[in-house]
Amino acid sequence: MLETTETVRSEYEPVQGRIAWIEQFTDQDKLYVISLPDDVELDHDPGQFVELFVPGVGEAPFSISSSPTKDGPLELCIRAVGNVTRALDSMEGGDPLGIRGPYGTGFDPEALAGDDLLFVAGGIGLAPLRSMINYALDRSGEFGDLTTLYGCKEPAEQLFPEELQRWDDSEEMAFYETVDQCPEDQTWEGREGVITELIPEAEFDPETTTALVCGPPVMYRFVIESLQEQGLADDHIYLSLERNMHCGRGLCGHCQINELYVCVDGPVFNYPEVRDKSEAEV
Amino acid sequence: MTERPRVAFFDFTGCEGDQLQVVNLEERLFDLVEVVEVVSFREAMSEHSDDYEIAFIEGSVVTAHDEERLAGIRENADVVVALGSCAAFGGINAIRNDQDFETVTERVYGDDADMIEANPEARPIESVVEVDATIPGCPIDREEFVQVVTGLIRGVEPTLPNHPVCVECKLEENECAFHRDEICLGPVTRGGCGADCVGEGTHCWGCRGMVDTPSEDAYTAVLEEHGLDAEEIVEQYQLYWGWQRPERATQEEAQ
Amino acid sequence: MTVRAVADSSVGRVDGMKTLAKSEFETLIDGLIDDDPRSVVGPQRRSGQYVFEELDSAADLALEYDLTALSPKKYLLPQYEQLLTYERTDGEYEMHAGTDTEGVIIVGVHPYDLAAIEHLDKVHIDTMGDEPYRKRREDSLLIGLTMQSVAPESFAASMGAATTDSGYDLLVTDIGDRFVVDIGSFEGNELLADLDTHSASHSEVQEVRRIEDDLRGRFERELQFPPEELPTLLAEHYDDMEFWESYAEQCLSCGSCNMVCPTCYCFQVETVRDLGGDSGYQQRSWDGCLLEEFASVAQGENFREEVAQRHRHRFMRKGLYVYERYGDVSCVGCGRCTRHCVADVADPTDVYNDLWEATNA
Amino acid sequence: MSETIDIESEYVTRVEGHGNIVVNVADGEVETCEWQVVESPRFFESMLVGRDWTEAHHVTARICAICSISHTTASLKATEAAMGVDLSAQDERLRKLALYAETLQSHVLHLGYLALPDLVGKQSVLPILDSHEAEVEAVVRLHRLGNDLTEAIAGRSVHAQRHLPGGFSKLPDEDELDALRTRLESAWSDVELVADLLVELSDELPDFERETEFISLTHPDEYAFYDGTLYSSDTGELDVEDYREIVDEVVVEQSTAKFTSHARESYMVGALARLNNNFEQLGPMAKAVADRFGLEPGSHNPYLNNVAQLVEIAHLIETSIVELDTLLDGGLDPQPDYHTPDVEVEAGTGIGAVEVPRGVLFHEYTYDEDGEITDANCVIPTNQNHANIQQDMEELVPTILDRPEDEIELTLEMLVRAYDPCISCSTHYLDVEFVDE
Ligand SMILES: Cc1cc2nc3c(=O)[nH]c(=O)nc-3n(C[C@H](O)[C@H](O)[C@H](O)COP(=O)(O)OP(=O)(O)OC[C@H]3O[C@@H](n4cnc5c(N)ncnc54)[C@H](O)[C@@H]3O)c2cc1C
Ligand code: SF4
Ligand code: SF4
Ligand code: SF4
Repeated sequence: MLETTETVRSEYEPVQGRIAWIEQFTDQDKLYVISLPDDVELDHDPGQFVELFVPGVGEAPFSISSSPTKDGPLELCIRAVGNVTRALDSMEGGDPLGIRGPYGTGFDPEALAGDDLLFVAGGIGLAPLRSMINYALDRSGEFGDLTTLYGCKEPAEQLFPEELQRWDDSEEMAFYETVDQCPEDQTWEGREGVITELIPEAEFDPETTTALVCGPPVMYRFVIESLQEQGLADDHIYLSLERNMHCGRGLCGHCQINELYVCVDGPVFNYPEVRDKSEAEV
Repeated sequence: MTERPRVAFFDFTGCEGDQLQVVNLEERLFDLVEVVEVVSFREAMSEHSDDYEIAFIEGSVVTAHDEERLAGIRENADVVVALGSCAAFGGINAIRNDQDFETVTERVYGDDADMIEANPEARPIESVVEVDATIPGCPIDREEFVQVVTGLIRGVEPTLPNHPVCVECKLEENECAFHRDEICLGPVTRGGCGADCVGEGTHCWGCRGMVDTPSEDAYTAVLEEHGLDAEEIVEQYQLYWGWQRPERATQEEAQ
Repeated sequence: MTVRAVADSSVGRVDGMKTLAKSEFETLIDGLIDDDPRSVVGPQRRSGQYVFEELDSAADLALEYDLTALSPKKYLLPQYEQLLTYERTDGEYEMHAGTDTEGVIIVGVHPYDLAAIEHLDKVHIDTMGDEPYRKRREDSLLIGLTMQSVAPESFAASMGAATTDSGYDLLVTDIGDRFVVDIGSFEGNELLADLDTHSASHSEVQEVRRIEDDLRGRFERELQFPPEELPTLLAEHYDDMEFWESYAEQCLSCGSCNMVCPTCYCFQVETVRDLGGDSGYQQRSWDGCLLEEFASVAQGENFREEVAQRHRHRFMRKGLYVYERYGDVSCVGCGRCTRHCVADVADPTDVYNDLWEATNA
Repeated sequence: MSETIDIESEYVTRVEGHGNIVVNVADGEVETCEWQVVESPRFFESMLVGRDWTEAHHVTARICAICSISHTTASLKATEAAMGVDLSAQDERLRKLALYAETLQSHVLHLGYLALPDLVGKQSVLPILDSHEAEVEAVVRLHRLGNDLTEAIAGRSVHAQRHLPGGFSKLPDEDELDALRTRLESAWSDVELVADLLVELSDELPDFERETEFISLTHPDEYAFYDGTLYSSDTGELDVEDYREIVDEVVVEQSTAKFTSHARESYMVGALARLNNNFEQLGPMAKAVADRFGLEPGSHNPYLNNVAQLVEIAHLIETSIVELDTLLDGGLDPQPDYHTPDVEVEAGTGIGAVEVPRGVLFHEYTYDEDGEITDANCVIPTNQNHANIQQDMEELVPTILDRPEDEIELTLEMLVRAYDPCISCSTHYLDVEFVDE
């Protein structure tokens, strides 16, 4: 939990952070690097999120995209889709904003230790997975083989291009990438097709592999089916889900999937936890 | 949006109650002109300029001339806001939409009816131009207006509340009209007003328009349960929704 | 400083009971109105219904009430509340949690509402920690009241909430010409210190028991089965969409059932800006899972788009989901949702009994 | 002096649409001089047909927001007359107070926000704030006072919520009324401030007189607003029942709003008409204000309508205090919440005639036995003044042809504004265009 050396703050009171710098990936997506006050420590697990407050506009949840293995400012990769996110889009380095968190149950590196990890990221779903991917790369000794599958709609929507290139070049992780399709005005040498098509191609041992999946709602069902076809057991699949959230702390009710609160029990779930809940839409 | 956006107010066919609500901000009107630059506002000033970013438009479209004028405003403005129910969805003006237009003009102008140029239907501005934001209400709520203006300055797209009036009515602990053997449009009317009319001792008249997805069948059943016949039910719907309801039905059919 | 009642033997039920004259009770309340810095609220008649409202005098108390429009939850978790204020000066933001967290003295709370508050305490204090709620709650006093009238919509007896032996600082029972008072907390005991009270006699205690027993038989509605069966029953019918649709067809999606429920605590947060532009606040207000956009996210996906899904969610939440998290069935049987549903499809006994019959027919 | 003048002012009017001033002068001869009302018709009289007796006042409030209480009041009186509904003395007093409060608000708006800038030579009230801060603040305070009093009684100042046929759905809060009474008392200093400024600026009011007929309500016991019989300065008392003959509405070529005439080609209604007809019944403070401007019965300068409004502002404050005292003395008779007055629905016709900010207003409805309207007629003061504006212009224009064009323009605009023909027409956005031929 964000703790300052001061007395305990109300959970709803953010600390003021500052945009250190911004990196633009696409028309809609940017990486926001946010520095926190010196006396504040963000002690997070990969897959956890923060509530980010833009005064005068509102608050919204965002996955922490930086890995806890890396010191320094916090990184959020954010797509401009609504009020808070568009307001962020028009902000600049140095601008103040509020941060509270980290919240939720992320990936548990200890539980995953020793496993081969298969990351399946669709679109902005790469943002939360990146934290765990970099964690695994930084501590590769703790895990088995690493594989990342990444798909986005078209080449122009690719996130973290330089980092993807490094992953692609890396010896420590297998990396596969696809775009749904390449419009005529863009160039793309890689493969075209939906992300599920990468799954049979990737080389992994279903017995020793755990899959970590995040993407748009429509993606889950197909990816899970495909993973099952490859022989992956249900409890070898972890999903990071998105829901509406107004508090991030298990109270406001918006993120509920049956008895589960995505903000405290998730956003990362082991597939069997949500498998039989039709409203989970997985 | 610039730091202090240029703002213009325009009125079409309506009672100008929404602009009056802006004047009725009283002292806060002077705060308003600190945060926006009002370049046209007939109710309070004589300056006028065609250089503005936000246009607030009050009233319905009733004549061909209205349509032209509106198109011109749309061209000048970055953001067009429908101010009040007449602009937002036709409002009271559309009561006559289901009346035979010849009869309508004759009733009002008798033998001289043919001197009148007007469209057979009163329509909201969105039937002519694209609308970026809507502040419904007859009249608008002053606080809602302030939130929309301050929001636009911060780059916030105003979101229309999409819960029915009943929600706020419960929060205010009003006694439900149906418990008092009155009819109330609250269950299918867009909230955001604080269920004010119920609080003042009457019932919801539907002035903020319908919610996005009204449970019309369920609601009609409730009205029948309370003794209304089909004609009376339509009359309830017609008070403010003479344009909106048929339009919704057409859209739904198209889907 | 927590004043929530505990099963403490020192203020145990029988030997802790006192009697006092009705006029003494009025003296107590009027004294609190005059001297206590907190506001004193209680059930009062307002047109065709009862509401909890600030008291001008003990004489305004309508202790004969059956059911108030909203429950006293509104004092602990207000309809609208400033969660966070912000103000910008020279490019820096001052952000502060809301401070309006003063407690309230609530007089005349029926057992089902006490049960509801106990549940809210469990969620907001014991488990999730909601600072504004905790502060108000710990600074509040609850003076309970044994029901004198039973609302026709109520089924509190079925939910085990027609009577209670916990959750109050004091619990008052009218036995005709006097009140018998049960003391539920240290603070409750303190309240009685300056009053003319007597230890309740055995027959007076018996009279309280008789009233309570009698009360449980006065409910017009009931669950046809013990509430402990609810979670299993609901779980079995999760996928029975035909059933949920049959109710949803008549539902207006108006959210009234959520708004009036004493155990609902979902909320939304929105920004309210000052006209000047540099300051404002985050406002939390009650929200309802029956409302169309409750579970929708920014890019248009709505995870409970169908009314039937939302209708199901409400009943599941009351009888199954909350139970799974907190071990409580979160319906206390007050009957408010039944009373306020214009379409007459919110009655939990209808829904739950229908399900029971479907399973056991 | 310009030999050729072509004035075409296009602007939006209220109630029933747009109005233009068209003046065409060739070789020093006035060829056209027209007050044109080319409106977007609203068709309220047709909209009312088929609506229920419980809704007529709700619908007609939307004719005009600035005088929505006025329309509500006339509408309710028409419905009550048609169904033989009596109002309690208390409800009648509350109705009056709401009407006074709205008239106060409307007059302050007109005088302070719209007319004053003309006299100070500014475009709006905003720049006046710099030179006359205290006065502008007084105007805002008075405006708010009118609105707050309306709100206390009607629930809302624009489109009343509590007015119902036969009474009110909810009674005002007595403490609130009491506080408003105090504010009315202390409003005198604000009235004084505005009066001082207006006296100082009174030379700016054009000196133009044209004899005309003044029509208003008159009442034996009070300065008539809420009730009374009709009175003409030409022909004396008239029967409200005969209002249709009196207002004699005609549709004219240049206008889609109807023009009216009575004893002469045109007549005037509004503050000046009321003041001329009922001067003696003004309160002492109001008379004192009138005295400062030398305003007396028989004033035929339409520009003095603004001054008459100030006099009425003073009167409304005085008389509201008296009404409040009567109401609060002994407290309000209680009524249940969500009150629905007893009304026995019956077929019939009724007329509601009320003095509203801009003059006398008539609503007349015919109901069938189900309480549905079968026929409706609304005669709005602004329409009654159209013909008089036309006559004024015809007489005024030839006398000012020697002035610079922008001065002619301003003088004509100020004339229109003096009538306060619903707020939109009287504001400054009268783009008068001069085109050289
Ligand atoms: C755990 C979690 C992690 C997320 N991580 C990322 C991330 O790393 N990068 C990224 O770009 N996006 C992420 N999102 C999605 C992001 O939260 C939404 O895009 C954002 O809330 C949109 O807010 P807005 O104000 O811009 O949109 P608007 O459309 O203006 O507002 C949407 C409305 O829905 C409410 N709302 C609450 N929660 C959500 C939600 N989850 N999605 C949409 N609306 C919501 C808002 O409060 C608001 O009222 C994440 C969501 C969750 C739940
Ligand atoms: S009075 Fe109307 S708005 Fe209020 S709860 Fe009843 S139906 Fe809904
Ligand atoms: S169940 Fe009743 S109260 Fe609840 S949303 Fe449906 S209609 Fe409204
Ligand atoms: S669900 Fe209905 S009966 Fe149960 S506690 Fe809530 S309002 Fe009362």
